[in-house]
Amino acid sequence: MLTFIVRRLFAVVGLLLVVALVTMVIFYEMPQWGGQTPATMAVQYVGKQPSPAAIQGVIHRFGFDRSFPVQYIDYIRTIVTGTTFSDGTQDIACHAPCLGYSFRNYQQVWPTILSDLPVTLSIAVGAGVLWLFFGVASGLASAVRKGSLLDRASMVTALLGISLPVYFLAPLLSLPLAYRWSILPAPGSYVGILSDPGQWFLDMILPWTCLAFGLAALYTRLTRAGMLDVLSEDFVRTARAKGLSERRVIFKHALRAALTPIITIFGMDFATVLGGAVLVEITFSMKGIGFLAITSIQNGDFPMMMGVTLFAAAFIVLANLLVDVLYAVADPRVRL
Amino acid sequence: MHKPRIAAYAAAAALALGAAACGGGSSGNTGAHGSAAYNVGLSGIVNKSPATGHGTLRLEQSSDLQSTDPGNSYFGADWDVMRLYTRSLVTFAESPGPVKLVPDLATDLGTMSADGLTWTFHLVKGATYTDGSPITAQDVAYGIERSNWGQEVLPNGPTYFKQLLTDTTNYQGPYTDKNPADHPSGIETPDSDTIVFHLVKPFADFDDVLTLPSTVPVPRAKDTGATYYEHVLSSGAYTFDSYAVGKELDLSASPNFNAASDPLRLHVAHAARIVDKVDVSAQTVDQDLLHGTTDVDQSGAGVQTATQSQVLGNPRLKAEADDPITGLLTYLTINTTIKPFDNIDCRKAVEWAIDKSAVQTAFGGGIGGGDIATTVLPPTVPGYVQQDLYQTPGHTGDLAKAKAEIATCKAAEHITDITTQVGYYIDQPKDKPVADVVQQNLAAIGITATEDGFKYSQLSIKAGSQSYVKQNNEALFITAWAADFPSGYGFLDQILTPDGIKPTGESNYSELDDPAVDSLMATALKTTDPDARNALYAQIDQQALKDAALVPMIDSRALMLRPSNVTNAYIEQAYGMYDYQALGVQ
Amino acid sequence: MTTILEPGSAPAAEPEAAAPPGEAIEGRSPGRIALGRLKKDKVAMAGGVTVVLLILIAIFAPQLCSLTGNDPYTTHTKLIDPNLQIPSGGFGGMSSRHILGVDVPTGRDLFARVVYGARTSLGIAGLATVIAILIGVGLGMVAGYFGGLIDSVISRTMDVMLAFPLFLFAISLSGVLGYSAFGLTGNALRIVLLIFIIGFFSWPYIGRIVRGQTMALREREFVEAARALGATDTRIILREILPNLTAPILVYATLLIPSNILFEASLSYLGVGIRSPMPSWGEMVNEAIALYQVDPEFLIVPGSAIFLTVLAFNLLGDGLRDAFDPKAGR
Amino acid sequence: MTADRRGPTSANGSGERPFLDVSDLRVQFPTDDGVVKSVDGISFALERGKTLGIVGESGSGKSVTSLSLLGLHRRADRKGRGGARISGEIWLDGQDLVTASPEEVRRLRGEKMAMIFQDPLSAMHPFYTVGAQIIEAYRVHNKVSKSVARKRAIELLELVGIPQPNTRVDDFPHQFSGGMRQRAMIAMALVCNPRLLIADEPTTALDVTVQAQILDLMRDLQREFDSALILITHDLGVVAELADDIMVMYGGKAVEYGTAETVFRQPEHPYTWGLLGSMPRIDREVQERLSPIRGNPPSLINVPSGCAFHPRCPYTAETGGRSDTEIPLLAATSPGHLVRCHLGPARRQEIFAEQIRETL
Repeated sequence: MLTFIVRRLFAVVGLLLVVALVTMVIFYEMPQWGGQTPATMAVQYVGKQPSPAAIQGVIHRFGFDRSFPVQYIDYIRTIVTGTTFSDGTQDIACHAPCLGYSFRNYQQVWPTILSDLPVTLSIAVGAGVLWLFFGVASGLASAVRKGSLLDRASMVTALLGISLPVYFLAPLLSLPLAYRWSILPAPGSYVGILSDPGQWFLDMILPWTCLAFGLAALYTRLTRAGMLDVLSEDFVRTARAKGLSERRVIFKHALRAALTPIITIFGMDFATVLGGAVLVEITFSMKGIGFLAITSIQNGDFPMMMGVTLFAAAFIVLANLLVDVLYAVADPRVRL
Repeated sequence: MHKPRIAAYAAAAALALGAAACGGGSSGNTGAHGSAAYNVGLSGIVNKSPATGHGTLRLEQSSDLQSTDPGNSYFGADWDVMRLYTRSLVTFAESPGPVKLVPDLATDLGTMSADGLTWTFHLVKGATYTDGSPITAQDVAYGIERSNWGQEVLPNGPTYFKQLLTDTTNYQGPYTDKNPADHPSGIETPDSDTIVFHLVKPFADFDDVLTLPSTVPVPRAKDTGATYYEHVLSSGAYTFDSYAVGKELDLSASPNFNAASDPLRLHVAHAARIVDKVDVSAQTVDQDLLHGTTDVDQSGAGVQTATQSQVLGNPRLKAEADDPITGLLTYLTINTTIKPFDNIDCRKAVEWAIDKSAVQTAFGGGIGGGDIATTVLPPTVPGYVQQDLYQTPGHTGDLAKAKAEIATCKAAEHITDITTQVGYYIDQPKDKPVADVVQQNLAAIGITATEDGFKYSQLSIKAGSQSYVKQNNEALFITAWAADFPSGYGFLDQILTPDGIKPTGESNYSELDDPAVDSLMATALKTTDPDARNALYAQIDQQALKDAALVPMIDSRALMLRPSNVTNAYIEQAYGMYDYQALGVQ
Repeated sequence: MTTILEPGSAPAAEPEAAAPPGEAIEGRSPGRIALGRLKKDKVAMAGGVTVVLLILIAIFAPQLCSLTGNDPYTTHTKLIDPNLQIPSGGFGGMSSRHILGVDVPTGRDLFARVVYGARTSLGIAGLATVIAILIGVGLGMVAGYFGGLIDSVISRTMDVMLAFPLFLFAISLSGVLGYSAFGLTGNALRIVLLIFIIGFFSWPYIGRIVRGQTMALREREFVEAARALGATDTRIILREILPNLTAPILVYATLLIPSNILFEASLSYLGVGIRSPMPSWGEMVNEAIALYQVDPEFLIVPGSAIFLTVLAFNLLGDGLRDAFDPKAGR
Repeated sequence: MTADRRGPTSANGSGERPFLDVSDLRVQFPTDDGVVKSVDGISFALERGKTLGIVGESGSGKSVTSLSLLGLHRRADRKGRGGARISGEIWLDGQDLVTASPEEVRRLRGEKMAMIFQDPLSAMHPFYTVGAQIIEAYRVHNKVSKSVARKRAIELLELVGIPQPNTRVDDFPHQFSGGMRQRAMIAMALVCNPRLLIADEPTTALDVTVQAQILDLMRDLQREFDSALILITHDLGVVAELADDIMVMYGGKAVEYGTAETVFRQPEHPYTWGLLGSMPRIDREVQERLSPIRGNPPSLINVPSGCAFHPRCPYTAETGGRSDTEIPLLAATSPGHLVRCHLGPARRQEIFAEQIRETL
């Protein structure tokens, strides 16, 4: 187990190095393939009347004047060891994990991401609970009562769920609930859980629902398919042959086996949401990681966007590792 | 200068407000307790109250400040907020209606030498920072130096002083040249109360320039460069308590403000505290205004379209709203050097082809968008004269005349097809529909124009780059302009004269270099009589339109709310939004 | 690394009797059996008919629009109330001339825009799916057939790609290249970019499935036989294995299209995809989202277009999957 | 149909109902492609201590029969959809299982009747230890503490011959070898002393030496517990070892039913001959050729008309066409020996004696 984790941690680091490489290629090399030059890229970061010296300064600051491998190694080294940036007047210490410094809004990338994380965390945790619970519950009920009215209703709902994009569902729900009847706060309202837990909960209901609906639909389908598979397994028949009650057969034997792959997928999806629930955050104007990603892209804030992407990737690969370990714990056949 | 959010100045704007279709507010209610009604805040003070140090004034906005550093922001809304915690040499009188310059840190509006090249100012006695230390002329000089010559650290603010003042030593700015003894030759501080400016050419509007936050004093010892925005040393009536990027700015009434140094009572802390929440979503700002959980939208951008319908449909809400002209002109530039638009007939065809009425609707209509513009100068800028060189009924354009002009042009140029590109900012949501309308209008006269939307941050490599527009045949550009400081020169010079033609970072997107315009401008700068000067600005305006170098389209308006608990609310025309320094809460 | 539920691994849901119902006796080809099942599946057929209809709409968009005499670009600002910024007369400006109303603020015909938007959405999603299939099937077959080092390289690549925050990457990619690059400009560039980005990010899913199926087919008798007869690897892959992959490829292509439609719509909604004036459903939602409180019609038209299209493809895809492999899914 | 519902060896003649008495059992599954008639009217009886072997190819309905005895089919709803339609009678120890409520049948399962499944690896839950699964089976029907149940589990594991049962009890199924898993499976089935034990292909997944051990074990245990045992297999060799009676099934119907002795020595149905012919026998010196039955098992949706075996039967010509139109009856040739065939008993015995016996 320990050697597995150690080995996998190496793989995680390797994977993050690849992600960093790809992100750097996207932001530093792609524009040049597309016909831009270091100067035209740099000029977006200087003031209104860029002097050649200023442009040169920015080129140097971003490292456009170095070869790509050198830039890449510098970037990785900076993450590990931290560095000191100069903003012209003074040196800014950027401690490890130093993901860089945004010259757009004069903020360090890492603290900015951390300060936006609570919003995304709020969305992810609440929605995660909702979609896992409702997805598994309705998928389970559907599978157990296959062909029943309940099954058909939940399958139709699930189909609607996977076909309704968040940015269409959100207005459909907000219009009556928030604007017409004022039952819930209008989209865009957000307070931290620490400052006002009650208001936080109310503010989060719509984002949670909108994000969870589509994913719950997916999980309903996954759970139902998984349960149907498991219910036809020999060991379920054995359990019944032993005279166990149906409830015990379903929950202790079938669900236990069907849930394991679901939890794996849940781990991945949850991690993806933690790396930024982009559509929900944009639709509800919530300043989380996904919102940060979009504004960074719109502002051409490359260091910020690279940091966000790397951060999101780290969540996903770590979740992957965690899920594999959990899988080994859940399934005695898996040996690490 | 490019920042299309800067408010403008008006000398005699009241007439314009009355004339505008959706304007109004000519009742001029300045009574002690101005009753709330639609557009009353344009000309009178609503809920006048002398109370000081009372309650918390809550501001909100959907964006963040560009910077809280007085030397590093080009946003009019930021400048309006800065007056809460800073003082500049000159500022605007605290009154509704036409803008009036008044001295703030200076004792008067300055003394100009006979040759017009030297301006001398004295500082008021007893002015201090919030920590009690005295404000000196050296601090004012340093503020100008850091913001104008220290662009490598503070890139965002205006740099007029660098252009206007002599600089024989080629000063490198305080961040590169760390020797405190070095200065640009154009600024002298013979003693701690006196500051002398030496100009490169006569400039009658110079005191207007001193309203810029560049003249806010900054002690050299306290300057931390790029991070100064985190703890600005307050010189105004409110102390700068804290500012968290993307979260909020906190101010509180300063206990150390010396009212004696402010004889005009420009800096009165009506509220005990001011909280400015930033990066709140636009919908939330509107909802909070409607529900009374915030007092003012600090961005001054006006309510969202959805909220606008709600406000206009509800008499109670409408009475708490103002719809001022913001001083921002949205216009279409026609590059006079790109074929076939170097031919004036092709440009005139465009002038006739644009359906300004459709543009107005696309831009948000008369209330949320603005008035149809027929001149370069907005009604709130001195020199404005009502005229319309390309008059058509209902401003819908004249297809027949446009087609005739285009035919003439095609014949002269020996071409059959005209294709071009029209640039616009995609981060200005109202510009995109305007581009769609313009594209359709041009298609109607046989000009194929493809849209080229780009981000404001890319301006200098797109429409702001001469080589880009020529290589990509981008003769047209939809942009907006407002004066940085209140004068016709401030509005016209950069967009109509060679001063604005640069290989990159240009602002004269028409690349208009008309000797007639240039000589009129030179004359105006030497003319000391304001009325004569303004008449010259009006002539420049006309000449540019005769040249068909640009199509003025919309003078922006924004519908703003002032909830009933807000006191002393009125529109400061210099910024085109409420004067935050005057606001208090009941 | 990631666990994807692969189809076809499920044992029979019913006891032995139901296992090969009718398969052996009449000697019908699996494709015909599947078609027969599909025809009985009314819901899937409804989805299929809708899909065909949508494709026809996309192809004949100009003819369809000429019926109402509108095109997606002409502005009708007179139909907009300038102050309220909603279509005059309510109901989103619906009239006999503008049967679905007009957009705000320029008053373009919503019917024409949504019809032309079908071209954009289906075209981009369809071509992206083709790219995903080409890459996924090609690499999946090569990995599954040859195994060994080639397999591990390709499988690792797929694993790595599935561990990427793909949506963020897609946003970055489409956001970083501005107006012109690679000799293309404007929406032409964006279309090509979107097709490649979406296609490139969705191939690993197909690749995994194809790889697994190829590994199974490789061991089958007819492949052994072909090999014994001296067929080249290329020939075996193309003539023996590929035809047997048609069913899963068809099913997953049908299921990939709706997810690609959502992908394109989401990128356009976020402002990094197709841009006005070119009609795209995601872009239309983006324009409408600020106004839905006062003009819900403007949002509902493109939103429903996305919803119905995705739903139709999902229904058809589910039906196809059940028809080809009744044990999976249901 | 006309079958004597008493088994060949259980004709006790006392008029009492046998311990297990199945009469005209039919099991049908409606599917999209038609109704699958898995079991089409079979009858048999079995006393405690006796063993019945049910033999047939896959798809003959033998496993479906056993699962319906245990009530393990999901029953169809009132409209006859969504599960198995079951009719007929299954009397176990005086109680009809077809009409009993699912809950009543559930209580009998594991306690009065238990089943040993074919593939013990898939038939045991991979996530729970062997011990836990046996303990669970015991505690469903016996209100005892966990430690008591654990003792019982260890006891059973020892009984079925698992070495070091008190440590192996905590192993997971995948940690057992195939033979040990089957032993554990048997232990699980026996934990409540069931009086009816159904073994569905109990040795198919095992190699030959282990097969023999398991069969020995089952024989010993059946004696010890005095259970009735139903042995379901396609392998006549297995039945030969254990069974008292044999029922041969084809296409959902019984085609031959008699004592093991009779069915092995005087088989009369051509299908049984085929089965015997395809059975390898170690006791033959010269192994010429195994003669497999030609053709495929019948579809249970579109059962061949007439005799279901006729497409594969070499003797159809002798029936004068009746075999494709008329379903033959299951008729007694001798007391306790039932055969379903259009050929007359004399002709059958003749063919067997002249053509078949020597090939076996």
